[in-house]
Amino acid sequence: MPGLNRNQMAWRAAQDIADGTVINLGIGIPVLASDHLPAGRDVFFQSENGVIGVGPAAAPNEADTDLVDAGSRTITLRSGATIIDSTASFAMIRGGHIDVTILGAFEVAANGDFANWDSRIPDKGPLVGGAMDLAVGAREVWAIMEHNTRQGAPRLLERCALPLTAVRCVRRVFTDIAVIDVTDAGFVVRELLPDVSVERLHARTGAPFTLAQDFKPLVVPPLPV
Amino acid sequence: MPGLNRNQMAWRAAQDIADGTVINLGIGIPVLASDHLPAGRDVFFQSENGVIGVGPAAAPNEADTDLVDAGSRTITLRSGATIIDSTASFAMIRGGHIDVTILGAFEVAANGDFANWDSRIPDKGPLVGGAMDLAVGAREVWAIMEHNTRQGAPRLLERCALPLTAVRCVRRVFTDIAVIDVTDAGFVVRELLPDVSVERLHARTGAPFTLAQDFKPLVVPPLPV
Amino acid sequence: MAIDKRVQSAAAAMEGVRDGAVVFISGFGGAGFANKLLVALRDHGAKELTLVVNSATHRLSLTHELIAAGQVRKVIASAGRGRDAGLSVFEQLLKDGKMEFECVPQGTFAERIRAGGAGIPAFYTPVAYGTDLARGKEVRTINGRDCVLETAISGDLALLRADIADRFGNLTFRHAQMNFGPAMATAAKLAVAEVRATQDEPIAPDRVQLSGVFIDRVVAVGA
Amino acid sequence: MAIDKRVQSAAAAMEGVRDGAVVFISGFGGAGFANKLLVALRDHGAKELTLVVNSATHRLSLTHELIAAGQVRKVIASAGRGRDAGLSVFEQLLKDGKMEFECVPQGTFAERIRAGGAGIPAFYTPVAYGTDLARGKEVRTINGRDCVLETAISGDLALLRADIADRFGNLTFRHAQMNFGPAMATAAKLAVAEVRATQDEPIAPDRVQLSGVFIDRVVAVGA
Repeated sequence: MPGLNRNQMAWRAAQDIADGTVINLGIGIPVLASDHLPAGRDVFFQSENGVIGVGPAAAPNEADTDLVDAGSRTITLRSGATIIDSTASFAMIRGGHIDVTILGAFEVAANGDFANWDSRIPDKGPLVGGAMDLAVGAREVWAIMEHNTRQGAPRLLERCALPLTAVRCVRRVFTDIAVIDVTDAGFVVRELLPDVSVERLHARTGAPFTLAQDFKPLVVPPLPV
Repeated sequence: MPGLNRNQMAWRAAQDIADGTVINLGIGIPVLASDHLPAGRDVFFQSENGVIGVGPAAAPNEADTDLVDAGSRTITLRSGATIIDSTASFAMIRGGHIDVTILGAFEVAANGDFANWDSRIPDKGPLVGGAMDLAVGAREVWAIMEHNTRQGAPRLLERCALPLTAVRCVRRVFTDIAVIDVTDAGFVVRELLPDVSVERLHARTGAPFTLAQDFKPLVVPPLPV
Repeated sequence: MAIDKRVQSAAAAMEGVRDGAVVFISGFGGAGFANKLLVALRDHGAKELTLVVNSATHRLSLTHELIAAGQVRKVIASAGRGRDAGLSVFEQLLKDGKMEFECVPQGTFAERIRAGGAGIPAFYTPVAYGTDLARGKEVRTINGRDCVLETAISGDLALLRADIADRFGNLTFRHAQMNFGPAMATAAKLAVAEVRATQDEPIAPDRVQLSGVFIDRVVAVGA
Repeated sequence: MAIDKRVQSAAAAMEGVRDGAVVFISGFGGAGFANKLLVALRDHGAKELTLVVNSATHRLSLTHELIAAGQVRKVIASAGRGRDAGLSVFEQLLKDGKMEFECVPQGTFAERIRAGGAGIPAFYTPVAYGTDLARGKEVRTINGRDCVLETAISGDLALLRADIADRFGNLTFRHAQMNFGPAMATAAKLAVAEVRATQDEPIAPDRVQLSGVFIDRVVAVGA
């Protein structure tokens, strides 16, 4: 029973991006969301390195290592873009000027606690980057992650086991099988893959959840992996 | 026995401005110092409103209210000038990037305490402007003031009577009769008008002072008032 | 829908401004006063305003019209002194106890506004330590430096003046127009810029001096 | 004497750098790495350095050459993880206890450097509250927001990359070259920029992106 692939998860998250917003996309699956934005939505993608208005990736023959995003991707700029320095960029992030950030995640707790920076790889050096700043500063934090680890353990938990990125910050989670809001009353499942039963979802989720009043099937188009 | 006039005090202060420095001149007498800089000294005048490289005052027919200094004077820009915003300007000031500020003063104490913002005019609104920021932030603070009040009271004191602008910050004082350093050992008179005796200076000064090892007469050219 | 932050008039730019608003007003020394917006705010009539403005009384700013119209409850500024020997309306209100005033060193003023827009709730600064303006404030010695704790200023509305705005709200400034404008825009829920001219085509990326992300409405008012 | 901050070579730009220096290194994601200056600093040979750099290990930066040469005692960064599954030299030194490392959230990293250059000894930020990176730090609730106290970072040397420098040290940057450079220049006693080209004539006032007031030496190194 395969769940959504990476592009499908990114597509689903992209559908919730409102017109006119300023968004920061984390590396990995989140950054793919920019490819799946519904037509007619005019948004600005901000990147931590100071690019306000990231456009599509640069064509290989136009790639310029001076024009990159925070993930070191060579990019283009959209119409109306500008570039600021890192201090100003993080002032923008921490100051609440980013409407939404979509970040990859390891774990999300029912109270919104968020773990996405330290998976405790033995001996490898630490890497926090801008994750904590985004998780604290953006008006809304959305997480994208597989619903379960490769070993089958749940990533949606009563309490995070991995080191936290920030406390009580996640508002919505897009997994490969469900869309889940994090509310004052805990997890609320908004959408679920049609071939996953609610019982199965309970078995795969590490904390209680309720179904949203407008609970509905999670439907995405076929997309390349 | 007249002392130096305003331009002569400004001239004397200007002689001590080292080549290559970044300077902020307060309103009143200090700003006149830019007219009396010795030939061959290449310096940048910074103004609190963000102008880095204030040039001569604008000709009346070229005056532009968008191009002003912190004293609302319409100015020109020198070669190599730029303009930054107020936050960056005061970051520059507070961060120790201004080599010298020359400020008008009401009182200076023997420990360097400085009073230049509140002369207790009844009912008039307070006005602090950038004085406190400059007094704390500049690497050196020089004060220019008449040696005595109109009533003859000393302005160089054991302790300031007027509200302080900053504690222990003044390094040098240019008055209409003397040039005085403020040191860990108190006031040290470096130069004195030839027709003012040391005894007379004691009588006109509100704190003890010593004479510098290289004590010499204060000599300035004739200048228009 | 294509982003377009241009509005048709200064009056339209004041839509939704409420009584009790904390209003940032940019401008310094004659440059960057948003006088068209100030007149619009006066005509809009919002009352009980707190103004955050470098000078309560600069002769080239129309801030005093809001004060004279009785719309202002409090002013936070580095300068509140009128030019004349007599008392300005502001000073008279202050004397009569009908106006609150918070006097802030200009650099601390700018930094507190930046902090408001940058998500820094408070910071320590050596400025004002040992002076009357630090009275009642927490002090602390950090690395041998005596400091005062200062808190961020956030607000509801920012009024600034710039030169050109594109439809994204990106701004360029003429000469010294910037001053407090960029910081104020970041610290306000609603940031409005009056500009000499607006344009449909975007300002070149390396010419933008304030990102439109911080600007909600722009209005062309001419030179 | 006319101000002229141009020096003839990257080696000359390192004159006076001492063992034990705290060295800021700009650059992020491939843009703005001062790799010519990094090589010059390696050849200069100063030891026991503390590096303040966003990433200890970015593949497009030559920071790792200083580390491999044994010149580095400590790194302050937001990233210290090598790309490969195996351990980088930096990670191996860290594992062996031969390298100190301070991991800082990237925005806090930038803000602490700005604070160092802006005369703000410390500030409160909500970032990292409740996480391992706040361990041992003072916490405080300000206006209902849980915060951590962070202190300024100041240093001895800043190495940055820009596009054009004039003789006053004014700089322009290409695209995303700026990143940490401007803040680092303000926080260092000696700020050096390598640039594509220098010019005698001043950069136009409204094109300058970092004032030469913050820059001590510039060296043209080509594209």
